[in-house]
Amino acid sequence: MNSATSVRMLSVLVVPLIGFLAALCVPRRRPENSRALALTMSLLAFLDALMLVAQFDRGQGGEQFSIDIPWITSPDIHFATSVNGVSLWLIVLTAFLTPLCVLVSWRSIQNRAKEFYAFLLLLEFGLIGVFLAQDLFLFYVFWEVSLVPMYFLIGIWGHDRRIYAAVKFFLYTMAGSVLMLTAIIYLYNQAHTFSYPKILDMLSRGDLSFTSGEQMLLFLAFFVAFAIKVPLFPLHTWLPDAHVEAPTAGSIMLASVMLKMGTYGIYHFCLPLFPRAAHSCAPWIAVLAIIGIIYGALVAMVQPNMKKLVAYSSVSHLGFVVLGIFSFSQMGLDGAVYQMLNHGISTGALFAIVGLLYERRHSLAIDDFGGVATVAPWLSTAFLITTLASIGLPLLNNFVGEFLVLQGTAMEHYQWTIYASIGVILSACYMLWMYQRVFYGEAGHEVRSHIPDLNPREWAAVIPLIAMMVWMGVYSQSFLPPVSKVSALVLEQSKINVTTRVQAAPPVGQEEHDQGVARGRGRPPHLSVLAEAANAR
Amino acid sequence: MLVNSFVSTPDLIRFLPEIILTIMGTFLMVMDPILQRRSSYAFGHLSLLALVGALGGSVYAYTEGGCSVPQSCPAFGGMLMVDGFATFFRVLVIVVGILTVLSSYRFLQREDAETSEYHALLLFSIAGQCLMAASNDLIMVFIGIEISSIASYVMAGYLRDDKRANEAALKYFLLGSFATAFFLYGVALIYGATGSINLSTVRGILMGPDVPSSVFIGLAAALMFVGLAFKVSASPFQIWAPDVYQGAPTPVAAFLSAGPKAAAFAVFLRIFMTAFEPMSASWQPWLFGISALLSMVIGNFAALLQSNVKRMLAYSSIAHAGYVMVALTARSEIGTSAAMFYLAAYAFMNVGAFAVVSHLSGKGERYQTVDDFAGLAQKQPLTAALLTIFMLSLIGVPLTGGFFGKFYIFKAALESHLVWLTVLGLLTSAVAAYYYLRILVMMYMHEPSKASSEVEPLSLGLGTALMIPAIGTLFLGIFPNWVLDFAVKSATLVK
Amino acid sequence: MSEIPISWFLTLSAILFALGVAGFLFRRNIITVFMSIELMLNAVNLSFITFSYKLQKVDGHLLAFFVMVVAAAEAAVGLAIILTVFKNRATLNIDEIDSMKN
Amino acid sequence: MDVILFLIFAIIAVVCAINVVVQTHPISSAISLVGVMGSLAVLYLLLGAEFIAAAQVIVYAGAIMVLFVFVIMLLNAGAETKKGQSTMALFLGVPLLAGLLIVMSWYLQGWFPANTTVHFGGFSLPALPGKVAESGGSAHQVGMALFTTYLLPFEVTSVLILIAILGAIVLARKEMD
Amino acid sequence: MDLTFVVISLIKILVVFAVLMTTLAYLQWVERKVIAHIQVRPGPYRVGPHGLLQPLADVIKLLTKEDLVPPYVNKALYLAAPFLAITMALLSISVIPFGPEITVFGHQTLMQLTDLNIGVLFVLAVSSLGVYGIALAGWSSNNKYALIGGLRSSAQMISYELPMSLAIAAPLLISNTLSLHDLVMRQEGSILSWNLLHGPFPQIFSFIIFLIAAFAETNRVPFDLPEAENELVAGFHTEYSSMKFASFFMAEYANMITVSSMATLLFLGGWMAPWPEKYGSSFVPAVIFAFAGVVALYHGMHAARRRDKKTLPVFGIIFLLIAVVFVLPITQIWLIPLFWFCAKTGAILFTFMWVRGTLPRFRYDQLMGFTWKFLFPVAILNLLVTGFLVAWFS
Repeated sequence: MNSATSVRMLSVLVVPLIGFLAALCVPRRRPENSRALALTMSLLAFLDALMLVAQFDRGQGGEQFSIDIPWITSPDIHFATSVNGVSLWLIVLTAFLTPLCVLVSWRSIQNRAKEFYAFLLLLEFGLIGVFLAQDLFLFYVFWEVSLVPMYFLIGIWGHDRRIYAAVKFFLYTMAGSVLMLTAIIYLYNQAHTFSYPKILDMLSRGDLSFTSGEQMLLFLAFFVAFAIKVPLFPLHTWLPDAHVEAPTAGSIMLASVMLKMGTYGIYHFCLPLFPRAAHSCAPWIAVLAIIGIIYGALVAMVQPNMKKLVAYSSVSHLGFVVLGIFSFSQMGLDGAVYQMLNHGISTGALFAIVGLLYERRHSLAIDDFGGVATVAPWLSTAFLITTLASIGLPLLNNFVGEFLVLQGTAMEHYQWTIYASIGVILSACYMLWMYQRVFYGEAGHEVRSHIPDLNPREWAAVIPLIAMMVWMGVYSQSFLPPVSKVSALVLEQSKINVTTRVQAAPPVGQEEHDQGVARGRGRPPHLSVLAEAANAR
Repeated sequence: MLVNSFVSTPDLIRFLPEIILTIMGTFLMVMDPILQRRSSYAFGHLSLLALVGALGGSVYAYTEGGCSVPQSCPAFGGMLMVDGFATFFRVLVIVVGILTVLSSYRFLQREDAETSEYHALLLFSIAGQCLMAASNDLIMVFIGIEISSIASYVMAGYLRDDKRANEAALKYFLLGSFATAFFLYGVALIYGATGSINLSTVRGILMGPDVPSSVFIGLAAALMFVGLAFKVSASPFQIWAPDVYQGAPTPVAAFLSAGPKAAAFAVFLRIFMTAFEPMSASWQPWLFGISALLSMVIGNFAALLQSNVKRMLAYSSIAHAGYVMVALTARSEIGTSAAMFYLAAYAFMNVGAFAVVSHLSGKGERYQTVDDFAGLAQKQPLTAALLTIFMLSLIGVPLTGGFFGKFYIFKAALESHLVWLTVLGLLTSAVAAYYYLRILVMMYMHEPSKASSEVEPLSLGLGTALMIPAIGTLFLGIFPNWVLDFAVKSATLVK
Repeated sequence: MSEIPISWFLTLSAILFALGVAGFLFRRNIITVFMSIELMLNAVNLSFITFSYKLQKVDGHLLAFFVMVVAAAEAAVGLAIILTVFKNRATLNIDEIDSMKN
Repeated sequence: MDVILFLIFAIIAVVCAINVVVQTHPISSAISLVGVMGSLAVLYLLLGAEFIAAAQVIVYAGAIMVLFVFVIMLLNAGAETKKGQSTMALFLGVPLLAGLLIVMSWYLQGWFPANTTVHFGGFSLPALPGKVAESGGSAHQVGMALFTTYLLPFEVTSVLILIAILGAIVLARKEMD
Repeated sequence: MDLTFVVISLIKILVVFAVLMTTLAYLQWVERKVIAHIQVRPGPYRVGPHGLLQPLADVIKLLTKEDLVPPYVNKALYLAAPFLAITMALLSISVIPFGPEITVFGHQTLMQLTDLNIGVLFVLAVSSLGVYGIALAGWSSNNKYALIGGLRSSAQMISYELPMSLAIAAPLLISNTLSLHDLVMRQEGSILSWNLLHGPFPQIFSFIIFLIAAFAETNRVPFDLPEAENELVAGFHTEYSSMKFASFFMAEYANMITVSSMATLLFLGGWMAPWPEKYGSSFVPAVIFAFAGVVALYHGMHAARRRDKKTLPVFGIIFLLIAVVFVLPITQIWLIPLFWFCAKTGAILFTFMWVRGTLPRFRYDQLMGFTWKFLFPVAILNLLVTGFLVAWFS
């Protein structure tokens, strides 16, 4: 990659920042200007992201568009960014969702619109930064920067218990991230660099090594920070509050992108840096993930509140992602990443539509609805498609991800798959039940008088999401190849200790497993087959 | 003129900032009746002028005094050491002084208390702190501390008819003097053990063949630690801080929490990193580590319970002293530069935060509770935004000076294998986020209170006093290089 | 028997210092508390002078001299502060001066 | 002789110091403190510190303590009413202080063995030019050091005093204008 | 320790004490006489010739009066205060030299109880402790007049101590010593080498400042605010009677003697004669006493002075005898310096009385303003100029 493209890549990061600063300068009296500005800037950023995709060499999974500018000299900190097959899609996802968020918030945010859009753009900046950063310090900086606007989005424009939710969100994340900071500093003191590629390089060459105790503690420090963000089962309690209380745009960004920061972190940092610790913790984490899947689904089922239901469904879905990652198989990792993207789209869409409902009815309680389908058929249709996608209906996006995860896990631990599958079934239950209660039945007076169908602006927000669901479900090949390259690399990097794990693995699965690893190095031949199979269904 | 071999021109150049400040302070006192009639702002303008002059003076002393080369800058026969370290802290306290003057304009007018004495005392106090920063001899340290303290005692009680201010002055004074006595006893023991009070000489003796009993030195160090820990409000000697910061007039509280504290830490570093360094390996981590831990825990947890913002900031200031203590526990040059950097960042964010409190609190400082901040963002978005920057910096969110300072401190601590201290420190800082967030919550997420409805528009002086720290905080967070390089370069203390 | 071990002086100094600390901690009258501080400073001065004797150097005397000057300055300011406090509250009991605990 | 002098004045000092702490009335404490200062002045003489002894009486007893007495008279403050209300502090503090003191004295005996002793007139420094040999703590010796080595602290101390004056005026002035 | 040293010291102490007590008693008599003559009246005349035994009568009266201790006083301090006052007043005499080093029975000794090389500081130190007596007396009496008197007095004494110390410092710069003995020795020569007139900067201003401050320090008119009878019912000693009252009284006079001697030592060359011995200064006392004796005899013989017929000749003879003693070589050596010392001190003491007889009292704020706004700056200026000139010429 030449440096010109590298620098242009930065525009995807810089445009939201410029947007943020510009939004601060827009006069407060004209909220429509803020909206227009936010929309323009986020669309620009999306265009940039698309350019990125266009220029991304998909035949090559590794880091591309690398930029390395020295930032601070004395602790050697660089402004080092690059894009790989996974972060590429996450960046696109972020850039894709932000304009939709602007659209969704068009009417609902009247109070202090200027700040709202400024924070939204700042959030986009932080999130994209997180996925771009190749310097651990920089990563941490973006990690925290993304926290602040989200805090304000929840706290200012949220619902009744917004303050509680915002503070809880902030403190949970903060508590986790200080641990990560400790680990990062410790890492630096050992490696004398924050550069992630360099550290990996040193690890692989053996210039840098940790005792198993060190590795375990460092792994846990990173992992806890990420797990809080994911959120993994016992650390998830902030999430329902935050999701429920956030404004629609906040919920979308939170569920669709912010949660991915955690899984991305585990995938991108935890595994390659501390493979041994990751392997030895994997069973425990898998157990937590499975508990999360089932627990999230069960709790979702009894929620009277739509947003809360969707929030708990996120806990459940993210469990799949974590499970996939800790399956240590090519397919599992691919599926996990794909599931991240899917979840981003489908949950984003769920929140968006729930937000539209709220805008109309000013309530989130399922009991306040009923018969919406009769008054707003298009809205209902859009919601149905999203629901089905979320359930994991074939031809829609979630199916591919879940299938890959379950398949990948099954290759390693059959039992895990069984338990996880329960979650899939349960998700169908609670989603469809909710759909039924909200959209079917007798439409009450309130519903009749207050719920019009989609207007053009809302169409503009919903259509792209549905299109993406279908596209990702039907032709996953447009997305998966770069992902699987990166996954293979991650597997490779965390391989060193596979041999140690092999001894512990049950003898039956050993052969298969070895094959999986062997295939993982190259372009796995079976993968396209699988994907096609999935599409065909 | 008398020609004295003990004073030379370079000596005087290296002493320039103090000279400028003292002369202007005296001038202000003398000019009181003349200026009072002309303009009520004249004192402020003059002291700003003096401070800017002193700022130039310190830089001049550094560059032209031949001090940029380490270890070549003693003045007055080794009484002072005008190296980069001293210059760093001199500039720091002078900048704090400038901010204090700027935020005092409106305050003094509001309280109807514009006198030249306020400014004269401020200038003298800063002169004392400059002296502390440059002292390389315990007697100069002592006199510097006293100059700074005595002026501060009076400033804390400047509003004589205010009950809280009286009380603040009294407590500050009693505990400050108590601390000084401990410090002096330590000095006496050092003098007895080594026969010298010059830090470089003491270091030489401690490294030499005739090393005095380490218990003796440790005892002396502990006594001096007690004295200085009082001055920086580190636990377990922090009890005075909340009452004093709460009761003192807000601009003064801002000054007290930044200036004397920074200077006292400068002294701390000088004494413990220069003089005691050869012998401190066995006890320093314990002494400082426990104090750091206690400060962080007590400061942060007590701050959680406060409803008065000034009191809350006071407890937070205790906690921040704890963070700097962590850097001191590291006993390394990195630790020294981390402490320097952190103090710079801390000065900005804390003075800024206090300035906002001063702005909001209104005549007679009625509005000081967290609830009074409600809805400030709607009434004055700019003020709220600036306070947000300070709060985020105090929390330690990246891209602010507070974060980078904290990062650098804990990096130094980890390098010295203080893992437990680092983890606990960072966890307490996560706890701290809660009470800082309360203010943000109030400002942004509640309807305007009486206080924020009544708040007057930002005056030019206060606006500047808010903008400078805000820019400084962001600058230190985004481009820490320059300050950090200077700190690292000058952290090589006299050895 | 006409010579006194130097440690006697130092012990005396320590005793006086400790008494000063005790006075500071246990007394409630502000003025007495302040006087306890003066007692501590006196104890320190005794140490300075004794060490000066031991080292046969005059520096300790200078230190003691500066301590005295500083003590005088402190006394002036401290008593002025005590006066303002008394004017506003009409009490000198340190326990009754606590308007800020909440 | 020296020992007797020392013992007499040391005992006076300690008794007066205890009196400072235990007397309930501030003025009694003040007078006791003057007693401590006076006996310390004698001990300074014993240690050869003539100048400091005189300064001790002039500055401490003659100026500082007079100021104290003056303020006590001005405020006409009565005896302490609530005394040692914190019994916990007393029970904890006194033994702690005493313990520290004992440890410290024990160490002091160890660090300064009995052969380092004080006798009257034992503090002599080399005679200054143009002077006959005199006690090391004479005004001359102290003055010479004050205006050479300690010139800077001396000058800076003047600023300190200026601040003290200014501060006292700020706090005690009749009204703010 | 040398036994003879102890014996000599004890003797000296006894002598000085006896002389001092007598002087104190008679100073009172002298003052009454002087004031009386200023006011053109005879003064005490009944007890003894010319009222000469009046002090004795006073002593007897004070001793036999009832010693009242009012019920509400703070007893310990009430009793301690006069004791403190008199002790401090007498203590400073111990370093005042009345004459040069002399040889008595083969033993060299100073005409001084002890020569400290910080003598000046000692006097200052002790006199600064004198405040306690007055302050405590005022406070412990538990009487508002006494309290105000005590407060005024302490404030006044602290305030005037500053210009006084500064005024003392200036001649010390010229003499370059703190020992009172050396101080005088450096003013040897003639009147022109006294500090009053000598040096790069003659210390006339210092002398005047010192005198003014001395008036205030001793609570004398025109600075006798603390004991202003018509305002404060005698101020700090309102509640005192009998010997305790006498103690304060004596302390005041002892202080007068001390400050007068200090003025003599510092500015007027101590026991030095105003001109060198070779010009006959050593015969001045003899001549004066002889003249006085002759005058007394002449008047005693005069018919008009019938009442003094018995006393004046006796005095004349005594004076003549003293004149003889002054020319005897054995006694001359130590009596001449003593004479000059007493003469100078006496002159200053006379000034005290003279002022008391002529000047009215200040108002309190005037008194404080005077020292802080005028005396103190002038004293500083004087010290600065002196210091500068001394440094310039050395």
